[in-house]
Amino acid sequence: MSMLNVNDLHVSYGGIRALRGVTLEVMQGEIVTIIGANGAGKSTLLNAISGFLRPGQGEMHFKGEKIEMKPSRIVKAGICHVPEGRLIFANLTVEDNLKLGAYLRTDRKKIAQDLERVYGLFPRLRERMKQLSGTLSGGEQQMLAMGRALMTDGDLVLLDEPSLGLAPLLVKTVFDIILEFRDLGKTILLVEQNAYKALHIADRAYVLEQGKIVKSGAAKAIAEDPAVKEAYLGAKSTTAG
Amino acid sequence: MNLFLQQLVNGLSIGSIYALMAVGYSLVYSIMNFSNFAHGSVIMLGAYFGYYAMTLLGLPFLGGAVAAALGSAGVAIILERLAYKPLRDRRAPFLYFIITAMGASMFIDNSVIATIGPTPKMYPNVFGQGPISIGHIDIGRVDLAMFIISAVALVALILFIDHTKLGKAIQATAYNMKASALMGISPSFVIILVFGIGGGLAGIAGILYGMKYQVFPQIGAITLKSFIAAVFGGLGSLPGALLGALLLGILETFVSGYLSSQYRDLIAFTLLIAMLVIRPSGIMGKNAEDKA
Amino acid sequence: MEYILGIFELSAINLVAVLGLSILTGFTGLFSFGHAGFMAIGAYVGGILTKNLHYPFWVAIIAAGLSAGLVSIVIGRLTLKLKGDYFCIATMGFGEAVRLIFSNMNYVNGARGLADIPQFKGASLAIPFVVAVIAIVVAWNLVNSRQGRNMVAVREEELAAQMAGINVLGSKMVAMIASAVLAGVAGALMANFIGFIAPKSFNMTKSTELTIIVIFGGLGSISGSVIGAFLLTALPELLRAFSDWRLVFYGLAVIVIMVGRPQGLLGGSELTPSGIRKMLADRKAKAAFARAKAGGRES
Amino acid sequence: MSVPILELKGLTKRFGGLTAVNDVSFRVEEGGISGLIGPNGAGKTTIFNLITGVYKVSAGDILYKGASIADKEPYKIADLGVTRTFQNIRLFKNLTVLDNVLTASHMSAKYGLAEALFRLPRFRRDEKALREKTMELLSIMGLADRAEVVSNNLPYGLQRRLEITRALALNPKLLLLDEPAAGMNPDETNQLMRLIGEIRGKFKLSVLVIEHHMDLIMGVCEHIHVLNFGCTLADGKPETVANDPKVVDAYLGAEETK
Amino acid sequence: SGGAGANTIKIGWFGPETGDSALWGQAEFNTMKMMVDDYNAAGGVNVGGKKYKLEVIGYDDKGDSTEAVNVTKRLITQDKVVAIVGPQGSGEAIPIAPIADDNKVPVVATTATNPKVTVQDDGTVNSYMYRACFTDPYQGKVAATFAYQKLNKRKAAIVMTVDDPYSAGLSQYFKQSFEQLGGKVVEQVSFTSGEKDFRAALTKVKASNPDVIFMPDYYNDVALIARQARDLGINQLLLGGDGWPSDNLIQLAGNALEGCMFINHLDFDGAAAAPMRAEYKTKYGKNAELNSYMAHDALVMVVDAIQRAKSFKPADIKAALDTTDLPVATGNNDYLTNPITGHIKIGPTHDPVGKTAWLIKIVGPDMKFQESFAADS
Ligand SMILES: Nc1ncnc2c1ncn2[C@@H]1O[C@H](COP(=O)(O)OP(=O)(O)OP(=O)(O)O)[C@@H](O)[C@H]1O
Ligand SMILES: Nc1ncnc2c1ncn2[C@@H]1O[C@H](COP(=O)(O)OP(=O)(O)OP(=O)(O)O)[C@@H](O)[C@H]1O
Ligand SMILES: [Mg+2]
Ligand SMILES: [Mg+2]
Repeated sequence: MSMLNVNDLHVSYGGIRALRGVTLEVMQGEIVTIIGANGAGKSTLLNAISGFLRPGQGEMHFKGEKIEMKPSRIVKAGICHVPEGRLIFANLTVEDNLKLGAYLRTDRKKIAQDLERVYGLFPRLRERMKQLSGTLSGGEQQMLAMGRALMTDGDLVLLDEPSLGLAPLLVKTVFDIILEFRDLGKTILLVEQNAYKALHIADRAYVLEQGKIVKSGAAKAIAEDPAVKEAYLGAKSTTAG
Repeated sequence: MNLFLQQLVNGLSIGSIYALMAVGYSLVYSIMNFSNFAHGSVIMLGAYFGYYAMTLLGLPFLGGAVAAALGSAGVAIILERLAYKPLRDRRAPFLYFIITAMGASMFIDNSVIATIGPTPKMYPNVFGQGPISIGHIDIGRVDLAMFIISAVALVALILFIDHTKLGKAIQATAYNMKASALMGISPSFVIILVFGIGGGLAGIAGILYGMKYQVFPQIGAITLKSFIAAVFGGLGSLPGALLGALLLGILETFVSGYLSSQYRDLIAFTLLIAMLVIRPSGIMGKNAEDKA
Repeated sequence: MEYILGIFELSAINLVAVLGLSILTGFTGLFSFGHAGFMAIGAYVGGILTKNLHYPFWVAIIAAGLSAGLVSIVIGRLTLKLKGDYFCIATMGFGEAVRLIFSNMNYVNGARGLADIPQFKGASLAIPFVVAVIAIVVAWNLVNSRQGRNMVAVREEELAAQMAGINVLGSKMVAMIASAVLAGVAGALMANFIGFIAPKSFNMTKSTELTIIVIFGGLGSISGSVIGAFLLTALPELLRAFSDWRLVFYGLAVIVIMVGRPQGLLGGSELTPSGIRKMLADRKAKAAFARAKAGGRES
Repeated sequence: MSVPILELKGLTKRFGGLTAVNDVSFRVEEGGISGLIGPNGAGKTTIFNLITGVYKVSAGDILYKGASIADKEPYKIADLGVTRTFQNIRLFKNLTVLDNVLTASHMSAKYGLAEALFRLPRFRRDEKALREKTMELLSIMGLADRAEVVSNNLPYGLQRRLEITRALALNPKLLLLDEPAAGMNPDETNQLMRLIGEIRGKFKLSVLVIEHHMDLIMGVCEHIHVLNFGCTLADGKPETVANDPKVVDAYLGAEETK
Repeated sequence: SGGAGANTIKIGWFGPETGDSALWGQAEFNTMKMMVDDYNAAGGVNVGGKKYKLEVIGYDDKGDSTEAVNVTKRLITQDKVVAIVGPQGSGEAIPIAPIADDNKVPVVATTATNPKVTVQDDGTVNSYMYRACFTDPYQGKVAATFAYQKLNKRKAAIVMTVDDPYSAGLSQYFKQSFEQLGGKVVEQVSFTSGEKDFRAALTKVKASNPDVIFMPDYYNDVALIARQARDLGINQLLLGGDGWPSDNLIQLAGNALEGCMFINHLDFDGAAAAPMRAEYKTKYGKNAELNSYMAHDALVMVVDAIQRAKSFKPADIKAALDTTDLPVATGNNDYLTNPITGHIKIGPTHDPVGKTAWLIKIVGPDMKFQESFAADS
């Protein structure tokens, strides 16, 4: 079943045309990754899907229904976005942040379970439970953002560079968590600079260049594409770890 | 001793009015991060709504209070939609909000002067004549009513903010608007709600203020004091605003009572500066080290 | 004619104060609600010197600027560490405190005000204009110097400014002093122009008026402040026929400008040949973009 | 042994009950490129904040060219020649590229306030020199053609580059880079590596860099200090550190099979 | 400045049409317009045998001194009025004196009672400034004498607005006179204008237990202070000045002012006021305020001067104003030619000399005339 359909999406910021007709599809249960250079428009795409940016043109459908242009409605529908820059509630404690993740949910028991699961995945967060999250280190904040996304319990998770600024060991953890998200039945649209790792866990991939999709296909095939190798995977096989 | 107690009562009575004003103002501040200098005008309109509801429509006090609360809430929301939302959409810096608020305040106050006129008006007396005497202390009836109503309204608000889901949504939005949208909270809704609540409190403050004193177009000027109270208490903190308001009311009364009222404001403002210098985030405000 | 000249004089005087505030608010990002306080200090110093001590105008004007500047050092030390609204409210407290101090000071007649201050007449009527021109030149030079750039950096991002070796408090202090000196000078000009000063002329409304002019002209633009001072001093006069309604229009105008053109008349740009060129280029770029977008839609 | 450009001695920083940096000592040699690595929350950025005076030191000392800078104000430390970039970019967003750099080079101008107010000769001379110097720096850093662009409108990679350029405008002796490659792809990271090497030579700098991209760390650093929970975990040459089991355990993770 | 067009004489007016005292400013301007209509309906003003129409040009000064300076310049140099009626506040009248003198256009202030309006600190008389009202020293003296001698009050308390020149001046003169007579001011509390809560200060007044409380404030403050005083159980007599009389006073004060007294410029119910009172009420649907009568008298002074001068050159009007001597014709229905507030004779200081002060008592909803004092000075 098709989870997300994006059709001929155009977005611009004042003078800059960040997306120029992007079309893509994400099927239920898939991990789809979008790779592209800095400024290719990846974050713009995710922000448009979650309603933070108003497209100039184009349509999007989620589970067959047209997406309404309000972030809060979109979250309700089941899309959950972990943005670049994390956007945690800096003045709230770690625990309050996680609880707010479940704002729209009413199933208390399940919420408690999920909270335990998050702490299980990130023991660091349990240690820092009562700390104001603004004073967490960069990496800790990323963990919190991921944990909070789990708490919203959406069906489609948009992840914007989740490994940004994470220590190598944690980068691994993050990718493990993404796989775990999938095992929980979630569908994932992943934007990553760490193309090597992203292509490694994804089912399918799109390559975005200057606001346009230039390639798409099975993740394995894309990873083998010589042009992609050259531009995004570096000469040797990337980051340590 | 009697004199002291009488002054304490006088102070609490002023303080409770400051509190109603300061809490509404602080609430909006906590979400929008700017001082809504039009709050005073909303209070003033509340006083007029209440006045006309009670004199023209002949409503009883409660009806007047509801009319004032609803009317002011409506005005506050309209103000938000027409004046602040466009700025918010542009992510304008807080300076612009403050100036717009001042423009709005000028607009509202002078519209009232131009249409209704500058002459003060007196509420009908609904609480009966003469003070209530306890020992040697005289308490005005309006003051008593005001103290009770302020207390009820503020307790209700604090319970609402701390113990309901909507309250949590308000807090979250106050901390980070975009992040709360990611949690499924609609910021526009929360903002409207907050302006509605702030406006409602302003309306109640207006009608009480009007009953205690008079109704006139410059009522809003008094909100300056409630801003100071909010700063004393710590901007954005509701209990802080409450505490700051009561303290300011009592302080002012004692300065007037034991020194001279002509030094009252001077001392209030000097203390304000001293407070900001010693403890910039007020009594209850948080002061975390900036994380680089 | 004298009336028109009077309006121009008032505009020039306002301009001097506005330029000061422009440096502080527009370029350094500090929003003061208490500048009427500095004007009051200047006005009283100027008034006392010319009236009671019979000094010539120019001595009074300089002394007025210096005394406001000295006071601003003390106030700056106390308040410049504060952020955002806290700074606003502290300065507001300062402004009101100054007014109340003068209201309670018998030497200057308290609230009843100081009357019979020697006034500009004949040739000395040129003084406000000369001072205004000097103020424009000095303010212009300041914001286009390294000290001015430091102020802008402080406005933009304090922490990064510190890392760039900028003494943040120092820069704020320079802006504060400059703005206070100009406000003080304007106060003295006002005292001599009107011939009568009372504390209530320097209330919060006056501070607000100055700030509104700065914002109207555009934050971070000296030429905007100049135009703003002249327009907004004249506007109430033009609207005089509407009596009650003119302040309604004024308030509405402020909202409309903030909402419709939040950068003010000339936010961040200057009416100099190069500034105009820049603005036109900007326009062209935007137009080109709009065309491109329209084209993009069709394809 | 010569005096190191930077030496931390028993540096400690506590936030309430939390000890973010605990008795850390290490040195950065004059002209060297050193790396500071460690898991998230290990205290790396906190150390930068301590060196640059943003946070006050709880215990220990920071020596710059042998003299303590622990109690100095941030701008004074910057004037001495220590400057940094930020983990999350902090440019003067509304200013042009040129103005960003021009502002940072203010110490190169010697004119005083009075000279500025009245445009005395030294003002004109210094300003002219300043502009020329800034443009030169921009061309070295490949930003000259964007001099008039408002910095907020630059692509991310160029924003990072501008931040480094702005830091260089201060004529620093010691440059602290906080995750300069964050958000860059391998190709861009490689370019950045080259750039760091180049500027070290051209500007006679010592560099201390925080990074999680091990390619970069291994590629440019001559010396690495590893933190964990605020404490020193390892210190030494890149190869030694990378193979230290404690470091692998706490930070790098076991080598992945490809 | 020139004066009149072919057949009209322009007279300026300014006062507060907005702000706290707008009620009074509007009342003044209304009166001016009404009188000008009446003069014109009667064919105009006779100047040296020729009849000229009158025209009044009025501006709002917001009760602000800077504005006052602006509008004075505008009236004189743009509109070329031959004389100005107003302003009502001393704070506005004092700063415009030099402008009037420089341009040689006479100004007749309505209720500006501060001595400095006409006489400078050093004793110089402002040659173009006049007024239709008595001054604060006189009013203060009357109030003090009345309290001490007629009411036998020995201990007085004063409640005054510190930043209002009128209130501050009147308190000072009351205190002087009262203490000269042998009385004692046992408590003086002051507040700043805009204040609404007087309880703290009043609690202090109550503790000082005075025989009488002097309140030289404006009517809306008076109403508030009185109500709060009664709330605190202060039952003493409250005594005030010409800031009290207003149509709204009793409505705002409820019964808090029952039996209290104030000094006024006229007896509202007197025969002299009757014709104008009636006409004003018919025309504007509300009662004339004190300021209406003051503006009336000021305009009568100006017109009288024009007629006697047989010229509407400002300098000639000024010369004629110096010798103003307008007796009251009690019972005379022709309100356009007679002062309502008593005999007006301009003295060497340009203030009316020997003007009568009238004591009024509040009885129920009415302001009842008690007695009048002809000044001995
Ligand atoms: N708020 C904005 N205003 C103006 N331009 C913007 C804005 N945000 C992004 N852009 C521009 O839009 C283009 C796409 O940006 P986007 O952030 O989507 O890229 P990205 O692929 O996510 O890059 P990165 O890897 O750096 O996160 C870039 O040219 C960027 O400069
Ligand atoms: N102002 C502060 N108040 C309280 N705790 C803080 C503060 N700043 C940092 N910390 C804590 O100190 C620890 C070290 O933080 P720091 O930012 O130095 O980590 P880091 O090594 O830079 O991590 P990352 O690689 O994720 O950026 C963290 O646990 C963080 O929560
Ligand atoms: Mg991105
Ligand atoms: Mg860090």
